[in-house]
Amino acid sequence: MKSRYAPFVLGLLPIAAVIGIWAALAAYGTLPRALLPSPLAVFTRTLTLLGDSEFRMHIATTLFRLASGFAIGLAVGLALALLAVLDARARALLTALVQLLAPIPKIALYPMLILVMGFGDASKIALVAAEAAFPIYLAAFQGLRNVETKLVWAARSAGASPLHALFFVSVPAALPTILTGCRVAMIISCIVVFLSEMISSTEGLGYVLIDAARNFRMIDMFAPIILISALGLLLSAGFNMLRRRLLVGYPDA
Amino acid sequence: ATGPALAQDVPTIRIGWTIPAEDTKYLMMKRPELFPALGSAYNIEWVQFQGTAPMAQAMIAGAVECSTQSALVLANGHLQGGLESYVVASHVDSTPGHFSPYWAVREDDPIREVADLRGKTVSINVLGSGLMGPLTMYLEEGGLDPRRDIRLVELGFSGSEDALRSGRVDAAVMNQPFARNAESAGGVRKLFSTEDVLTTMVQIFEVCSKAFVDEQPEVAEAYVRDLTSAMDLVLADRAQTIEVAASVTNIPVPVLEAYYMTENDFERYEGGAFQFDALQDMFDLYTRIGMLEGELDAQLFRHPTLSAPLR
Amino acid sequence: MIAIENISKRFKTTGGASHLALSGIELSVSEGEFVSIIGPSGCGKSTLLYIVGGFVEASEGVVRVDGVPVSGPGPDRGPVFQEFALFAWKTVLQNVAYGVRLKGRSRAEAEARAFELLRMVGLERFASFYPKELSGGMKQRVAIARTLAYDPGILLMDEPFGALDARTRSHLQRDLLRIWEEDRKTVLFVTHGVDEAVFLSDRVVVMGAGPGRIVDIVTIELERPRERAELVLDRRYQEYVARIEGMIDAVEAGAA
Amino acid sequence: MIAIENISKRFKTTGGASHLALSGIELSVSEGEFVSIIGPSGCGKSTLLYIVGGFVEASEGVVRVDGVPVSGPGPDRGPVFQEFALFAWKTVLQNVAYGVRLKGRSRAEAEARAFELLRMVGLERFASFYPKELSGGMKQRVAIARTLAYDPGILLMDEPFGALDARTRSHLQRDLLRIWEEDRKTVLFVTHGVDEAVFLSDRVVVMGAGPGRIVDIVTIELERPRERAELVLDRRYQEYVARIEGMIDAVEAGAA
Amino acid sequence: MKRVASTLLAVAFLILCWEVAHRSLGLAALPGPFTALAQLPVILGEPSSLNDIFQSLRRMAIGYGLAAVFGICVGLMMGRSAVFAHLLNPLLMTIYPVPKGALMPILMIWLGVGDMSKILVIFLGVSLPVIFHSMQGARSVNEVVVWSAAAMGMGRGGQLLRVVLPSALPEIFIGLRTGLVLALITMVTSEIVARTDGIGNLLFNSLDMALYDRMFGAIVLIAAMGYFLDLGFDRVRAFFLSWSPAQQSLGASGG
Ligand SMILES: Nc1ncnc2c1ncn2[C@@H]1O[C@H](COP(=O)(O)OP(=O)(O)OP(=O)(O)O)[C@@H](O)[C@H]1O
Ligand SMILES: Nc1ncnc2c1ncn2[C@@H]1O[C@H](COP(=O)(O)OP(=O)(O)OP(=O)(O)O)[C@@H](O)[C@H]1O
Ligand SMILES: [Mg+2]
Ligand SMILES: [Mg+2]
Repeated sequence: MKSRYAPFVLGLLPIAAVIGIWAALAAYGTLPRALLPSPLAVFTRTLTLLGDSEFRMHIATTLFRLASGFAIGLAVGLALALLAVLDARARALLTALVQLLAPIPKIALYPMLILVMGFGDASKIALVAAEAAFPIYLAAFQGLRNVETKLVWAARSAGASPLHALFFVSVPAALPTILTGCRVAMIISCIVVFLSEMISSTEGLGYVLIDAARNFRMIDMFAPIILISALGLLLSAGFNMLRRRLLVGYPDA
Repeated sequence: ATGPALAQDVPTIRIGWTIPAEDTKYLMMKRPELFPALGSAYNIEWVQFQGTAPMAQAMIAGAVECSTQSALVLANGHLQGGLESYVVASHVDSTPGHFSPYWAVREDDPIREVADLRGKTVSINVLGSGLMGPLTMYLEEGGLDPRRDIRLVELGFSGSEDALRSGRVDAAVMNQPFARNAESAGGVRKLFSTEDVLTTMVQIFEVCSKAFVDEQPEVAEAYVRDLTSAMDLVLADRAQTIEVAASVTNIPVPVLEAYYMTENDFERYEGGAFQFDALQDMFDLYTRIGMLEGELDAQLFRHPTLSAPLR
Repeated sequence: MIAIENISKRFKTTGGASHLALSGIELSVSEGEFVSIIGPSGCGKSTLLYIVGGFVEASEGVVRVDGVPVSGPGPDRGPVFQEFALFAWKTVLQNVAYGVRLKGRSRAEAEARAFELLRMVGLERFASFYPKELSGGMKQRVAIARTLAYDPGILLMDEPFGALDARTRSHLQRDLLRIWEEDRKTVLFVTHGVDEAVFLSDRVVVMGAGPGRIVDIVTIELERPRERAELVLDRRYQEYVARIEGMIDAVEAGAA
Repeated sequence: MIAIENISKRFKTTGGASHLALSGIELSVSEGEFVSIIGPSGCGKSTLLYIVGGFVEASEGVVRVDGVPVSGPGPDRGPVFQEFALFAWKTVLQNVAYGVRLKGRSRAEAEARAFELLRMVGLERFASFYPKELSGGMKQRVAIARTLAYDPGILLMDEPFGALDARTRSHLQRDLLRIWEEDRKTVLFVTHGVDEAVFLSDRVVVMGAGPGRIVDIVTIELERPRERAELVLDRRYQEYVARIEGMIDAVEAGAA
Repeated sequence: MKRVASTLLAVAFLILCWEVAHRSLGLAALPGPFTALAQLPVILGEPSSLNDIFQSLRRMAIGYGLAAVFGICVGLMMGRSAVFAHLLNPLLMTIYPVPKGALMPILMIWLGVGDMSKILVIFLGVSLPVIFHSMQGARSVNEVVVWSAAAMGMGRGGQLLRVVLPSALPEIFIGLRTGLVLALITMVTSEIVARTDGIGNLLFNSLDMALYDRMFGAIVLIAAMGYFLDLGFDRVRAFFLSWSPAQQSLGASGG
């Protein structure tokens, strides 16, 4: 029984260490108090804020944007990768398009997105989707192309159409890689949703953060940061569970 | 502009700046040869920021010694962030007879007065920025609650015109140089100006941290002297000022020509003299409408000697 | 009917060299015929099977199945690969049921058929195992069962009994023969066992290396059904084995 | 000397079941002895070899090499795996030279040694090929050469000649025997060929399945050096083969 | 040849979409493609812009290089050791989602407003995919291949470097490619808050000044940089992965 919790404890160690260093810096460091409140103060403040319904609304808004943006990015990234693997002409075009579009910082286009899609959720979701789609596309495309060819041959011989072989052989075979791409995209989505809310928003955790920063309420700045970190942990745990579920039987699971 | 042998002994100060409208600094950046002390008595490492709030944070963090500031950020930086600093020179202000930021609506829009703004979307450069003060005053005088009766969205000055014309917002805040572009293109009209609420507003000014001023008074003094003479040079030679501003901001010269240093531009004071009274008025306004917690004395930011003009 | 017409295959290697793996292969296999291919390691047996399977394109020549040129894989030709190529994410049962389901059978039907074949290869107890949990020989048996399950008209088998012990091997040889005698599939069977080849085949193709080519084709005129125990005592069988072994020796001696 | 003391191995399967692959294995192999292991597919031969190699931990029991318990892999025990396990990113030559270089030899020395072994397995012409460009049998030969090249004191060979044609196989058997006779390595040799086992070994271990266990150990008292052509005519050899085949049949019949 | 053709087609397609969007939206914030392209010679003609580009590339190269080395090492170790993965995974997952812009005030104290903080941001952006893809690559290495090396007497470190690394290379390159894209993006965004020099400075200053032609010119420039970096990257990848079975015979598998 003890060993079941060992990984969990192990994972908390470095985090505890970071918090310890933080506490020490806040207590004895030379940093201005205004810049680095103690962890205790931050955690109590975060708890207080969590009790506030308006703050919880901010959290809900951010989560909604994150989830829908990521979902769209996932769908688009996967669909395009499948298309690129299926069709040689689409592949040539998509490869070139991705090469051209991927390195563009979408954040620079954000002001234009606002004008086209408004100040509300749509423009932020679009931004998250745009940034999430690329890592997923790249991972899925490369993963699908690296699939052991004899597996596909075996399926095609059994009468699988190219499409069927793609979905039921190549995709499962590439699943570990695709999931890794999703994991990267997930974290990028977290960053981008905050960034978009920091640039222009009237609600969401990113707004809470930037509002606190502008008004020099450092402690309120830390609360959203703590929440993003917690969200990262939560997503990671969920992701690992999903991975274990999906990758039953895989040699590397 | 300095020999490498000399550079070692010369102290370097880090100065935060933004665009636009800090002509004194642009001149010091682009024409250091006009300032004998610069490079011999001290050196400057220029660090550009986006907005005054990050610069205040950088000053609190000790990452820069001096920076451009605005009234509300300065006050909050002091009250919330514990920033101890002095205002040493003015950059630009809004005064009667000069440009003041204003809110514009579309020409054909039926919005005529405050009450018409109910339920409309209004833009502001930064939620909780200094312009929030005059806007709040204006709305409250018309019986509107800025939190409930309008939808306030954050949109940088540069995006105002587009957002207004495309109908994304119903009233947009205008500032130079974007105001002048919008005016010349037509189709928009002024709804109300900050001038209607506050006749004089200090817009941006130079601030140095107390720690720096106390530790290196000679350097600080040399810097303020140079700011003073820079402002004199700016006011003396419009063509040069425009040329320098254009090269820093990349705004085309004709655009600047059209308004720079005219009555449609902000006021620049002789020698960069700073109006502490106007700052006090603004503090009081912010306190009254709750944007500042408690009274704040503008004299706190006044150094007994170190204040432009220093000649 | 399979008609292999003047097939050559040239590989470009990573080193930049070009390697002639097969040259001028001519072979025709009639419907329901069991043909074994035997030859030294690296002479191109697998490559030839891949070309017939439609997985690899020939550099020259064409393969026709019932007159139609092969342009890709199809459910008429079922391969058993030397490397097994099992679906790692499926259990043994799901692997074997896969091809059957593709033919539109219900899940229950497919699994019943899969169980039947797993029983045949002696793995019914391992139905719920994943491939990574199997031994080499067990993987090979799953691969065989998977292909037999969906009942292709032509079988392309690449050393299917290579990793098996003698008893399991002769079991499966017997079962393969039984299946073949029942519905007379066309079989192309690569092996290293001369006795196996003679025991199973109508004809044995002897290949040589450098470049891969057909050296000789021996027609095995032994009655069917064949019974191993009887056959090993049969003079003709012994002669066939000796003759083919002699040929291979000659081929390899020539190559070395 | 290898002492395998009361080894058991239990696997947890993905399905959640637990599978006893080996149970109570006791075997000791003296220095310079050639021991073959033979048994039905899936009886745990590979697993046993992995445990001796130190790649897999036993669930119970201990393996000692010269009295020291095995706690991991080491260059004293050289494995040849059933799956070849070549380094895909290295050419054939680099694969074979790798272990030699690890022993601190210069590049030139290592390559000379590698060429020597490639000549032995008949692949000197393919030195610059990458593994993906080899046939199954060729990969297997590279794997054998790679292990022999770095000259481990103990060889752990898992069906090393499984994918080879008869001639190459007997070539390599001869070469292996020659190497063994020269410096008397200790060899644990898994095979499915009873004749191969008898031809090569001092003792043949017969394993049974369900769970994997040792059924019997046959000591082969044939003089060395052995010559294949002579041996096949030797009555004692034929008797050994028949006896072991009978044992395996009995084992498998019992299991079925 | 085919590659050039499809690139040209893609460029034409993009320009078309752009032009259509420009005409139908009628926003000043979205100038037409040719107006933007006309800015390219202007931008490239300014010595200060060239310096910007150079500084950005320099920081990116440093950040990317450090992240590649760090990410591969950490990822491989996490992939091969469960203890390591359990130890580091939660920490990484708490650090990575935090927008670095929010931490700037604190980072400024430790690292200043110059190169260091920007390189750090690039480093964090790039190391993220590299770590996770390396971890995945190390996980899926065929155990028996590692055993072969271990049996030759190779130590743990050697196995990681000489066996796990090359085996995981195809997957690592997926991470490095995503990392390259993120490097460009973070390089630009790292220059939002504190701007000294760099192409992000060029971009965001144009944005702040509503100089949209120039801004889109800068975007085209960044895209072009990305394109050519990616092209070079592909060469490198092909060189390192020539041995990989997955790199061949794609025709048949593509179906
Ligand atoms: N990772 C694993 N998880 C569960 N069971 C396993 C695992 N690895 C091996 N087994 C089981 O252990 C048994 C022995 O496997 P092993 O590979 O040792 O057999 P073998 O004697 O080498 O067979 P073959 O001659 O077919 O290679 C098999 O029944 C197999 O299913
Ligand atoms: N992708 C490739 N690139 C270069 N050469 C290749 C490639 N695939 C196979 N070859 C070469 O083609 C020849 C034939 O290979 P093939 O696998 O068909 O042999 P085989 O007869 O099946 O041998 P085995 O009995 O050992 O399996 C070999 O010499 C091999 O080196
Ligand atoms: Mg083959
Ligand atoms: Mg085995």
